[in-house]
This record gives sequence, structure tokens and C-alpha cells, in this order.
Amino acid sequence: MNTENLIALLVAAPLLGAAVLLCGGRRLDRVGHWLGTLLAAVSFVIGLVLFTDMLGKGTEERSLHQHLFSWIPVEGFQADVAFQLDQLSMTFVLLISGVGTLIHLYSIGYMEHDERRRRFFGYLNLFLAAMLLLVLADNYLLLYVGWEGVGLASYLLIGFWQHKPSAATAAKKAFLVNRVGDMGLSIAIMLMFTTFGTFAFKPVLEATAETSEGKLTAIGLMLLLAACGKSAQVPLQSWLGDAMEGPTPVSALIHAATMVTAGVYLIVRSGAIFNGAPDAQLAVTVVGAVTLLFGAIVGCAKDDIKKALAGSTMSQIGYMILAAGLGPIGYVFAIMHLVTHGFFKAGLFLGAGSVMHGMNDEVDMRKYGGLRKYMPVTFVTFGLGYLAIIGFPGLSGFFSKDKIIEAAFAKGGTEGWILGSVALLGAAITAYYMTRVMLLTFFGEKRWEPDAQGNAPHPHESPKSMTIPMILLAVGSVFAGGFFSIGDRFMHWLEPVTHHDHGDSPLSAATVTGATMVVLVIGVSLAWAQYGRRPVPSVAPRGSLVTRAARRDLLQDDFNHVVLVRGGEHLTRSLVYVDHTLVDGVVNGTAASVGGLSGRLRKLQNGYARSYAVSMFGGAAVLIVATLLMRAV
Amino acid sequence: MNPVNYLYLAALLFAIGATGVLIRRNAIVVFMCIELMLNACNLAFVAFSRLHGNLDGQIIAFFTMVVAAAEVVVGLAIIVSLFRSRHSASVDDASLMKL
Amino acid sequence: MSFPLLTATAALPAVGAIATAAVPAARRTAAKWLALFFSLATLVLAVVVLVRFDPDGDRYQLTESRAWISDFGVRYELGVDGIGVALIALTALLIPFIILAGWHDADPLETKSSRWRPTQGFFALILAVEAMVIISFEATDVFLFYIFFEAMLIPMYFLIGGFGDRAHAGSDEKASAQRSYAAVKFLLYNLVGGLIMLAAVIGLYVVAGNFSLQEIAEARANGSLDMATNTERLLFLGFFFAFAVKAPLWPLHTWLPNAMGEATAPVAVLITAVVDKVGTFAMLRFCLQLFPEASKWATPVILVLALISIIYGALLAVGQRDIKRLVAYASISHFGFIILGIFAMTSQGQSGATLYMVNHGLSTAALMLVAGFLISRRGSRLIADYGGVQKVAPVLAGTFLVGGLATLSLPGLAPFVSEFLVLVGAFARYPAVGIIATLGIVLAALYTLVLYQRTMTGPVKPEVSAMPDLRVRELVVVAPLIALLIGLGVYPKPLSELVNPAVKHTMSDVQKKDPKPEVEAAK
Amino acid sequence: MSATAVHNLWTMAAADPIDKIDAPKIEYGQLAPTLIVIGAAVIGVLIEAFVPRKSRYYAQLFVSVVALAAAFAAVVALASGGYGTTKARIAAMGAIAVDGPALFLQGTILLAGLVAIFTFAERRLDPVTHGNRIDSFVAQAGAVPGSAGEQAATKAGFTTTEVFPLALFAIGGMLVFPAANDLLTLFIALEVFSLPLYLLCALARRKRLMSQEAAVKYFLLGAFASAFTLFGIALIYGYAGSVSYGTIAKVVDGTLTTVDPALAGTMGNDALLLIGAAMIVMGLLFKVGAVPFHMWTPDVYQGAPTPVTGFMAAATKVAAFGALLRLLYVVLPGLRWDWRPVMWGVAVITMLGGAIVAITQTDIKRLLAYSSIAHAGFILAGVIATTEEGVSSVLFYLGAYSFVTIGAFAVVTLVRDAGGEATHLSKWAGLGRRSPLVAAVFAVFLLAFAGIPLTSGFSGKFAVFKAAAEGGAGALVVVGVISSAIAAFFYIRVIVLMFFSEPKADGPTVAVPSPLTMTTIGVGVAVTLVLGVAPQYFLDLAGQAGVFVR
Repeated sequence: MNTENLIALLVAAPLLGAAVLLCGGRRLDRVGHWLGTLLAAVSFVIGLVLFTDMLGKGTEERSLHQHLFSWIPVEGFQADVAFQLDQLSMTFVLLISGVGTLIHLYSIGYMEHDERRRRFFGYLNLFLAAMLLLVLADNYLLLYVGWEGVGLASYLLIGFWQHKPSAATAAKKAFLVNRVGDMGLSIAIMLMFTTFGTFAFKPVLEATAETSEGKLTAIGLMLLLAACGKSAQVPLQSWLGDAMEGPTPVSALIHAATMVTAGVYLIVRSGAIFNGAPDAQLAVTVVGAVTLLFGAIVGCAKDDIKKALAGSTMSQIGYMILAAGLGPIGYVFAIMHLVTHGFFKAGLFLGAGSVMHGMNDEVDMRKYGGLRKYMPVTFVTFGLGYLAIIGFPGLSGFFSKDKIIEAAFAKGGTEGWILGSVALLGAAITAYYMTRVMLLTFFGEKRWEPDAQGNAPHPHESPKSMTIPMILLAVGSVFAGGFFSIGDRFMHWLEPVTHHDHGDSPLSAATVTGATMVVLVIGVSLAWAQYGRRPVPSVAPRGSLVTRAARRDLLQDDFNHVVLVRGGEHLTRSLVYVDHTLVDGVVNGTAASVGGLSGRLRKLQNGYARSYAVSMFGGAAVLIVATLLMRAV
Repeated sequence: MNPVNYLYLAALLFAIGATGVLIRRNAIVVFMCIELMLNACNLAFVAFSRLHGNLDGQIIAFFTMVVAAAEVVVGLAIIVSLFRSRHSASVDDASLMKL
Repeated sequence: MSFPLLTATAALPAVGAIATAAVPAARRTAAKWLALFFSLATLVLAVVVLVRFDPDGDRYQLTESRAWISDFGVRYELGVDGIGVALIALTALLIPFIILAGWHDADPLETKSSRWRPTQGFFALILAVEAMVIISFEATDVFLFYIFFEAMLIPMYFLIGGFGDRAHAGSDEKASAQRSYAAVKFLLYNLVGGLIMLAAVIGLYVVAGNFSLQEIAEARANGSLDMATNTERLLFLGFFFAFAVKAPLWPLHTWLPNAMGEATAPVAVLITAVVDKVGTFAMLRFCLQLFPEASKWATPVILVLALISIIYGALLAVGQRDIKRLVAYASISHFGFIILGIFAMTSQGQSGATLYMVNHGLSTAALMLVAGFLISRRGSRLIADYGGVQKVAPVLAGTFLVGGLATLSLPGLAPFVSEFLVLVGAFARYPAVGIIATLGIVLAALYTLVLYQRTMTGPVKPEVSAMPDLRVRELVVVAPLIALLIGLGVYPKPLSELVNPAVKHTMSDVQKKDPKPEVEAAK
Repeated sequence: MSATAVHNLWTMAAADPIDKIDAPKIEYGQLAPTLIVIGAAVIGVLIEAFVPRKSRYYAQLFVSVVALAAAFAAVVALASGGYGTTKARIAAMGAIAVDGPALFLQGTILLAGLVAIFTFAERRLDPVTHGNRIDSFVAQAGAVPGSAGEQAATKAGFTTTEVFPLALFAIGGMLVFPAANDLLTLFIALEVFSLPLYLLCALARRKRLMSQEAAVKYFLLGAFASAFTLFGIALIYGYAGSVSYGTIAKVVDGTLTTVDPALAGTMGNDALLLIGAAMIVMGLLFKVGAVPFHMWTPDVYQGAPTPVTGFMAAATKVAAFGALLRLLYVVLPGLRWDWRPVMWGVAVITMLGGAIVAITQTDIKRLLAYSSIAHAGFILAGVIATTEEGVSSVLFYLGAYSFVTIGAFAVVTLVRDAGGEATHLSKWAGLGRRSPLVAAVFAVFLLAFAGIPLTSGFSGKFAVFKAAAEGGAGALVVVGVISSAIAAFFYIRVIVLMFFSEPKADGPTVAVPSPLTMTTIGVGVAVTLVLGVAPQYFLDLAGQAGVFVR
């Protein structure tokens, strides 16, 4: 059998799950979660089948293509529903369906006590379907469908606990901010249409050579805007922190491992365009670098464990974007870091979830402490994830992040130096805040006390269904990096898509590694000095100006609130007024004036026969005079 | 004598009649003014008839008189009934309907 | 002459209207079923039309032509192109749902039996509107079109003014006052538009000597009838004004929120989803075809107005406190998109606009009808009176959400296809316009999600805690609409292939070519 | 018979021996319609004189209906005999024209009169008093309102059956008016149909003071206007030396000179013509109720008994416009460039004035009066077209309009409270809730007035505007459209009142009429819808009737 026909099934399986679970009604409540997990697993299995099949082929014919049907056929405009499965997509497919399946599994335990669990799994499946569609689409418009699809899923899942106004608001915010990014994507597509007459990957990317750099830059920037929205990059990052309102598995899957990395995918996928537009690339790197620091700083200040991790996610994706912005030097490492990050960040979030699970959903790390005794498995897996992310030698993060820093320097020129040092600095901060999280949560003495209702949390280890995924992910986060890097496996694997080229780094790999190690140690020891040695106050100290700003996402939200929300409200309110008084007023005004005229003319009809006679007489006179005048002129 | 003068006289009479209609209140008087206007017309007719040397004008004058008489019949009937129900023949009192 | 299919399609609901009106007062339910039956029968005929129509055949098919008022140069000429067929199908499809959704809207209130709201009248009027709308989609004689374009105001007027939404703030007197204000506003706006069009229609006759769309268009094409530039422009303005009021285009839109706010939800759907489409349809069929030059001349202004409609409508939707008024302003924004697509003068734009007419009909119907169900439960139109409905009535909330997502044209649902086509079409010729219009999609998300959040999420308000979920009748109404929204979103091909040839014709009417892509141009 | 004819008799008689008198030649056949009606009127008078009071009503009704029907039959016979088109001619020695427009208008007037007579004869609306059915006319015109005499007359069950012969006389005059082919006949016809109307206005059973006031106003102003007309005739006569249309037209064209140039020079010949023409036209504009000669209309329409109002509003307009058309098209076409601009002005202010003032009216009858003024303006737009289409469009409009009007006023007679008809608009609130049928019928008439498609009002308006536009009066069309928009507002207002506002507790009752009024209303509705949906046949009729005989 020819395997490309399987591609559609990758999407179809979870989509079917979503449809069944969402329309199925209560009768599915008992089996719903298993069904959902099963279908996720199915698409993972199919992914594996395709993967092995792909490995069996030679590099040239590895890219598969499946054309389902012509979607929007209009004069001069041809949109198809067609899939393209090459090494890049394959990587994502495995990551998404794999991690996805694990998180389904995890959720079975995590959402046990939620009576709307069936719907939760429906949404999760919907997300998988959309995300797979996103990475499998063979043209930008279909990608756009997946793009908005994951947006919808994330909207539904963030707002899953809709009775909490905060959740509903966070969901809305996420969707809206993403819409701004989507604007960029749709404009990019329009530009492609007017420039190339199509928006399918192959023709577009091949035609880049024939068009002006200006056009490419425009497209590139628009794509970057889209990426910023989806991947929570400055300036569109504000939604990610709030998105932590969603259930933790959601944060793990969508807001750490997969969806938020879609931006990186988009940029890498559109490599040819960016290669032709250096300015756009520069913009990408800048965004990446800025976010990298931004996220890291925010991560240092947050006491909410999930928000801290969210900050870290931002920052890590900043690394990827930075790498992607470096062009062919960086694409591979962007993706590689993406994958490894998928493992350890998912693991960290699941760990966090397991902690919260044991702590009555307490999220404030200052209310934790010394948990390693109570939940050993969580502690170990979380710890491995921690080591991975700070780039402890030998673990995944070490390889992927290291490469990115190298590549940054390899960009060459001053910007190379700047980017490189930013990346290094980021590594230091990463080490700092992750150590902080680690210490606050698992070390020191316990700081939790009874809540308002007086029932004190008694931490305990989570059920198997939760710990198993954590363990698996931990394994991934330990070995993936090394596995990929031995003999540059990953590089060669992606070669056909990314056309890797080794830049000429001013510094040798060894130097960079050395530097990384140094900053790593600095970061860790700083954190230790602050949170390890002396006891931590269970109420956050006021803190320095920077800290306070960082707690508030560096005031970026306040800015949004004042400028966009308030301003928008004023605008709409005044427009409502205008519509009522001006636009409507003009019409009513004319009507009224006619009425007034009528009232005045009416007075002439005063009831006196003689005045009527006068008007007749006058009329006759006018008539006569007018007639005579007509003759005269 | 220039026949035009007759025309002027007729016009004058007509104007007087019309003015009367406009300024007098008593319905009877107003009505008489209208009769005056009709007679002005008669004068004009007769003058023109003479002028053109055909008799049409004079005949029309007779018709006019008959019409005038008919108007008197109808008019007086109406005015009298108005007078009887209002005890006043002033046209200005009859102004129930307005606006 | 073969069986007059088009006449039948238009006549059937008319007959139904008379029959329904004739049902004795006591037999209310019988009247409802009768009306439903006739609407379904009409749907069948519409389907037959759909099947009999060959997209790649002549421009106008199933034509009929009879003498009517030769003194006015008027013939009874019917014929449909792809666009007409699509819209007829839409109309015939929506009416049964409207009738079902309005099943109880016209039941006399026991409390005040003196109230004059006979059920028979309600459904008869709906069918009458259907008949008139369908025939104006079929008419290829300007005068014939005009007659029904105007006449349909009367039943609409009675539907709005006579059968108001029972959920209203304040006393009955106040409500009925607002209602008749809305009805009068609707009628006068459209009547003025129509009368101005009448002047243009007469002018057209003076210039052209007859009213046959095809004859005039041919004469225009082969140059045997050349209008003075100014004449053409004046006539165009006369026609366009009427259509812009109906559509409605900013700043002629203010009647719509009142009408939709005061009317019952099904009637509101009838207004936006069905009747207003006649306006945009007529722009495509009459303005562009009869006055191509003037259309091109007016394009810049119209595009600006369309842009204003899009943004302005959306912003006002955000500012609304009344659910139905919000939907109304959203519709204004959407009509902006449709008009934008029509006057972008590109294949994508016009196909998009046509699809948009259909899809907007479906999406608004879905959203508005569910909103109607919601309102009928709580007895209030104010957003603030709701909250947490999602918890007590999840299905209702779900359908409402889908309707909302359709309104913000989420990819995968039908409206996305048309909206994106319109945007691409506009962008291809006027990039700036395309980009500004794209802002609309953000705003759309804003007003939809705000509406959903305020009504459906958050803690459950005590007033809504006892709210029942959708009943079977209501599900029967909503489910097919949602199915269609998804279906046409995933597989719009049949529809677009239906309208493409018609769009080609229109493009050739205005002698416009799509702009070539840069790369091809380079080659 | 015309003055010239008499003159010839006269001179010949002088010249020749007495036995040589040759009788004037009268084509009785072609004059049949008029003669029948006048004859019936005379019979009606005799009935009043000799038939016992109890049976007068039936006798009068019978005679009138038969006469009108017969007259209409005669018109149809003439028309089908080709007198409207090929055999059109001038009868009665130049006094009366028998041609398309004349026959069409006579037919319209007769039908309108017939249905109007039915409303005259309606006597089921008021409750039976003292064992007598009573109609809308005063028991005894002579009795003082509210006096013992009046009560006695009511007790005795008197009824003013004179209304029937009066109406017949009026109709007779109206039949001659548009057919008159010389100015004298025109004047006489004018008086013949005006005087009975003055009387009819005074005969309302209820609100007699207003009725009498209406009569006085109508009479004085009417006489005033006719005096102007007469003086105008005198001047034209002075200019042309004849009152026969044909001759005057010739003189105007200059093909025939009657006055020796010297004299003409001294008295500004054309001045006579222009002033005279203006004054005659003014008299006719008074009758059609064009601004600024309209002011009698509201008061008279309101005060007169409603059946009479309906009759006047319809028939008078038809007759007067007929005469106006003939005058402008047959006598003064040579002066077109002088009168057209003036008529433009009149048409514009009439359309706008009528529509605007109507907005603030509170009495249904006054409202309809102002609407009739606005309609006069629309018709004038057609008159100005000065084309054959113009003529036929006006004919069609008149036909359509008159039935709507009569129907509408007939409905007004049905809505009653203690004081008779409840004509104040506030009383009509919620009528649609009380008696949907009546309200619906009235709504149909209002929509026709407003010119909504599928009603006769639209067809008529379209015909007229089309003719005007083709005649180069596009601007008038625009004004017409604007004023229709304004007018629409107050028609809609009434509909809103009837259907969308709560019924008043002390609201009026809707009387159940006899078949007579039902017929009137039914015919009104039927004509309104037929002319709206399938007007072609009648348009053809009007089209064939579009040519005046000269």
C-alpha cells in the first residue's frame, strides 16, 4: 500500500474523536476519556508507521504528498485540501501525537473529578486534529485553518473552567491577541496571492528567487507578526501568562510543548522567504532575543509556579525564534530545541500539575517547600526536566540550547556578538529562575498552612496515570538531545528542508560550551544564595522596582489595559453616541423640520373665507403677471 | 369713443367687486360684490360684442344674467340658513373649521 | 412553453400565504402546519430549480417571458443565473427554519386577548415576503423587480410593527411605541430609497425605452444604446441609493438595529438573512450590469463607505448592550464586506461576495435564532441580564458559540471562505483597502467573544439558573444550520462552482480583468 | 347650443322670410349620456313634487341608478361605435366635443357617480330612530339646527331625497364640462355642476353648523372663482371675437385675424389673450384644488356630508381636469411656452404644499383633502407633459384615483361614535385590532394613495411621471418623488395608528353597512387592485382616448 493515503488519517482520527465526544452527549461520559486517549494514540501509531516507512526511503522521495479535494475553486484562486509530509512535518507529527497521547493519559487522572471531563477530552482531540492539520498542510491557507483551529482549541481549553471569570477572560484575551497575529498571517497570504498567484508551499518557496526583496520582506514581517501571536513573542506575548488559567495538562500540551511552537514551525517552513529577506530575518532575531530576556526576567519574579514556567516557555521559544531568525545556520537547532523543549517543558508542567494536584490546586510556590519527601516521583521527573532546561551537560537542553548560542555567535558581525551574548545572558537567567522554582517547591521546610475552610493540604504522590507520562517525558528530556546530536543525526534528517549551513563561528564550540557552563553556575549559585540558604518568606517581599514590574509582566498588560481596552471602550461609547445623535439625528432632524414647516404652513388655513379669497386673488394676480412675464422674456 | 375705455370701466368694476369680496364681512354684501364682478364681465362682453360686430357677446351676457340669478337662488338659500342657525351673516363668524 | 418553474417557485408561497391567512381563527396550529408545509414545498421547488440549473449553460436559464404592461414597456420576464439560484435556495431553505423558530411568537397572549396578533397573519406575512423575495431574485425585468422590491416592504412592515419581541424593557405601551417607531423607520428609509430608485427607473425607461435587463445590457454592450456620462451616473446613483439603504450601507444603516431589535428573532433573521440580500444582489445584477461605467466611477467612494461600514459596524457592535442590536451591527459590518467584494471588481471579490450572501444568511440565522431562544427563556434582551448560561444549558451555549464563531468567520466554517475571498479580492486591486478591512476580523472576534463571555460564562445568575436547555423543535432548527455552516466551510466547491460563471459574466459586464500576479507578470 | 349658432339664426331670420327658419342640428345620439342624466334629474324633481314621501327614497334611488347605468351604457356604445377615435366629432353645432377624452372622462364620472350614489343612499349606519331608517343627510334642510322643527322633522322621518336629483344635475354638468367645446358651454357647465354641490354640502345630518359653514365657504369662493373665469372668457372673446375653441385656437396660431390690426395695437392684443387665459385657467385650478387656490378644499371636505365629499373629491377633479386638458391642448397649444412654466410652478407648490401640510393634520377627512391636493399636483405634472402620453396618463390617473377616493371616504362613513362619524385621527387608534377587515381595506386605499406598487396608485403615478419625464419635465418627476416620500409619511402614520397602537377604551364602533356601501367599497378595492396588478387594458383604453378632436 502507498503510505501517503495514511496522512489524512493522522488528522481524521482525533477529529473523529472530537466530533463524537462533543456531540455524543452524556451517555459517553464514562468511556469518553478512554476513547479520546485511544484516538490520540491511534494517530501516534500511524505517525510511527509513516515514520518507519519514511526512514525506509531515500532522502529524495521522503517527502509525501496527498491531495484530498479542491477546496475553494474560484477564477484565478485555487485552494486545495492537500497534505505534505516531509521530515519537518514528520518531526512535529511525532512530537504532537506522542506528547499529546501522554498528556491525554495524564489528564485521565488529573481531570478525574471534573464532571465535564468528556468535553475536555473532546477539546483535546480537537486540538490535536487542528495542530496536526497545521503542520501537515501543503499550503498556507490550509495551514491558516489549522492555525485558527488550535487557537479555538486553546480558547476552549483555557476557558474550560468557565465559571471562573478569570478563566473566561484569559481565554478571550488569548483568542483576541492571536487574532491580531492571524491578521498578519492572512495579509501574508494575500501578499503571496498577489505576488505569486498561489499560496501553496512548493510554488511559493520556489518562486522566491523571482521576486523583489521588498515583497519578501513584507511577507516575512507579516509571517513574523503571526508567529509572535501564536508563539507569545513580544509584543504579543501578554496572553500566555493568563493562559495558565487553563487546566495544567492544557498548559503542558498547548502552552508549552506544541501550539506555542507553531510560530517557529511557520518561520522555518517559510525559510526560503526569510532567506531572501535579511531585514525580516533581523527583525525575527531581534524579537527572539527580546522575548528571550523578557520571558526570563518575568520568570524570575513570578511566585505562581505555572506563571513562572510560562515565563520560561516564552523565553525558550525566544531562543527558537532567535535561532530561526539566523537562517540556515539556525533552523535545525530551532527545531531541535523545540523538540527537546517539548519534552522537558511538558514534563515540568506535568510535574507542576502533579504538585498542585497534591496541594489542593495551590499555585503559589511560597506556600510549597520540602515537597521532595512527599512526592518523590514528581520530584525526580521534575528535577530531570529542570536539569535539562538549564542545560546541564549531557541532558537534552545542553545540546540544543548550546547549539543555538553557537549559531547566534556564528551569525557573525556585531549583531552576531550581541545576539550571542544575549543568548548567554538568557542561559544564566534561565539557570537562576529554574533553580528558584526548584528550591521553592521541593527544598526548604514546608510553608503551607490551612486555607480559609481550614482543611490543610496533605501532599501525596499522584496516581499512575499521571506519573507514567511524567516518567516517559523525563526520559525524553534526558536523552533526546544527546540522541539527536550524536553524529548530527537530526541535522541530516532535516537537511532536505532546512538546507543547513555551518556558519563560521568566531568562537570555537568549546569556548561557547565553557561560557555556557560558567553562566550556568553563576545563575544556579545566585538562586541558591537567595532561596537555598536562608528560609523563604511565605509572603512575597515588596521587592525592587524591577521585581515588582516583572511580577506585572513588566507593565506590558497595564499598557494594554490603558491604551487598548480603556481607549477602545471610550471609542465605542462615543461611536454609539455619534450613531444615535449624528447619523440618526440628521434623518430625524429633517423629518422634524418638515413637520415644523407643516405646522407653520397650517396656520395659513385660518378658517376665514375672506383670507382664502385673498390667497385666490393673489394667486390669480401672480398667475397673470407670471404669464405676461413669460411672454416678456 | 375708444371702445377700450369700456374695457377699462369693466376692469374697474371687476376690481371694485373683487375688493369688496375681500374686505366686506357680511355674506350678503360679499355676494353682491360677486354679482358686481359678473356684471363687470357682462359689460366687457357687450363692449367686445359691439367691437367685433357679432352678437355672441350680448347673448353670453344674457346667459350670465341667468347664471347670476341661479346663483342668487342657491346662495341666498345657503346664506339664510346659515343666518338662521347663527343669527349672524358675518362670513368671519363661520370659521369652525381651520388649520 | 415548458412548465413555468420559476413562476411556480414564487407563486407557491404566495398561495400558501393566502391559504394560511384564510385558516379560521380558532385553528391556529393548523395554520402553522399549513405554513410550514408550503414553505417546505417551496424548498422542494427551489431544489428542483437548483438541479435543473446548469452552471455552465446560458447566463439566464429557466427563462419565462410574457407580455404584461406594454404601455410601460414592461414584460413579465424571469430568469436565473447562478447567483440568483444560490439566493433562491438560501431563501427557500431559511423560511422553514424561520417558521419553526417563530412557532409560538404569534400566539395570542391570554393576559390581553384584545391584542391583535393573529397567528395566521404572522405566518401568512412571512410566506408573502418569501414569495416577493424569490420573485425579485428571478426578475430580469427592471420594472418587475422594482415592483416587488418595493411591495415586500409592506408585509415586512407589518411583521416588524405588528409582532414585536415580547422580551422588552419597560411597559407594553413603551414597547409598542418603540416597535412602531422601528417599523415606520424601516418603511420610510426603504420607501425613500425606493422612490428615488423610481425616478431612476423612469429615467432608465426614457433613455432605454424598455425595461428588459438583457436587452438593455446587450444594447449597452454593442453600443447601440449609449448614455450620456452624467445620465448614467445619475441613474446609477438612483439605483444604488435604494440598494444601499436596503443592504444597508453606512450611513443609511440606522434603521436596521431598531428593526432587528424590536422584531422577533425569526423576523430579524428574515430581515438580514433574506430581505437585505435583495439589496446586495441587486447591486451585482442591476448596478454593475446596467451602468458599468458609472459603477467604476463610483467605486472609490463606495469602497470607502464599505470600509466604514465594516469597522464602524463592528465597533458599534462592541458597544451594544442589547443582544439583538449587537447582531444587527455585526450584520452591518458584514454587509460592508459584501459590498466591498462586489465593488472590488475582481473574480475573487465577487465570488466571495456572493458566497458571503449565502453564508451570512446561514450564520446570522444560526446566531440570531439561538439568541432568540435564549431571550425567550429569560425575557430580556440585555446582555447584562445573563451569565453562566453555559452551565445550565450547555447545548444552547454550544450552538450559540458555533453561531458566534461563524460570525467571526472562523476557518472551517462557511463564512471564512467568503470573507477571505472578499479580502483577497479587495487586496488584489486595492492593498490598503484589503488591509484595513482585515482589521474587521479582529473586531469581529472581540464583539462575538465578549457577547459569549458575558452571557454564557462566569458564575450562574439566579435568574437563569432554572433555564431549560434547547427543546427538540429548537434543535431541529439549529442543527441543520450548523451542519450547513460546517459543510459549506469544508466543501464550498459546489456553491462556488455554481456562482463562478455568473461572476465571470459580471466581470465582463464591467470589462474588468483580474490583476495578474507579480511573478507571472514578470514571466 | 353655441352662441355663433344663435347668431346665425338671428341674422338669417332678419334677412329671410319667416318660414325659412332651419332648426339647429342636434346629434341626440351622441349627446345621449348627458341628456339621459339631465332628464333623469328633471324626473327626480317631478318625483319630489308628486310621489308620496314614503316611497320617494326608493323611486329616486331607482331613477338615479337606472339613469346613470343607462348613461354609462350609452358612453360605452359611443366608444365602441368609434366616436372615441375615428368618428370623433364636434356635436351640437360646435358646442360639445364627442371624442376620446370626453367619452373616457364621462364614463369615469358616471361610474364614480354611480358608486357614490350608493353611499348617498346608505341608511343602515345610524341606528333606527323613531322607527325610521336614516341616512347621512339632514331631515329638513330648512330647519334650524337643534330646533324643535328639526326634531319634529326627524320624528316624522323626513329625509332630504332631493340629494338624488341634485347629484344628477351635478353629474350632468360634469359630463358637459370636459366635453365643452366653447367657452360659454364651459362656463354654463361649470355653474350647472357647482350649484348643486354647494347645496349638497349644506345637507349633513350631523354637525350641521360645520356643514353649512362649508357650504357658505364653498359657495362664496366658488362664485368668486367663476367670476374670474367669466372675466377671462370675456377677455378671450375680446381677443378672438369668438368663444368657440376652434376659432380661438386659429386666432392664437395667427391663421385667422378677427380684429383690425390698428385696434389690436391700441389694446395690447396679446395681453387680452394671456390675461384671459390665465383667469380661465385659474378658475379651473380652483376646481381641481391646486395651490394657491386650494384653501376651500380642507374645510369643505371636512364639513360636507362624507358621501358628498367622496363624490366631490372624485368627480369634480375628473371633470375639472378634463376641461383643463381640453383648454390647454385644444385652445392654447400655441401658448404652450407661456403657460408651461407657470403650470410648472403651480404643480410644484401643489405637490409639496399638499404633502407637507397634510403631515400635521388630525382629522381624517382633512387629511384626505390635503392628500387630494397633493394628487392634483401629481396630475398636473402629467398635464404639463403636453404629449398624447400625457393626456392618456392623466386620464388613467383620474380613473384610478377617483375610485380609491370614493372607497376611502365610504370607509370613513363606517367608523362612527355617538356624534356620528368619528373623523378625528385619535379615534382611529387600534382600529386594526377592533375590526381588522375594515382597517385592512382602508390600509389598501392608503397604500394606493401612497403609490405603493401593486396598487392602482402606483400605476397611475408611474404613468404620469413617465409621461412627464418623456415630456422633458424630469425635474418635476424628482419633486414628485420627494413629495410622495413626504406624503408616504402621513399615510403610514394612519396605518400605524390603526394597527400598532392600543385601542382607546371609548373608541368608535364600526357600523355594518348595507350592500350599497359594501358595493362601493368593494368596487373601490377591486379597481385599486386590478389597476395595480393588470393595468394594461385600461392603459390601452386611456391610450386610445388620448386624442382631442379639433
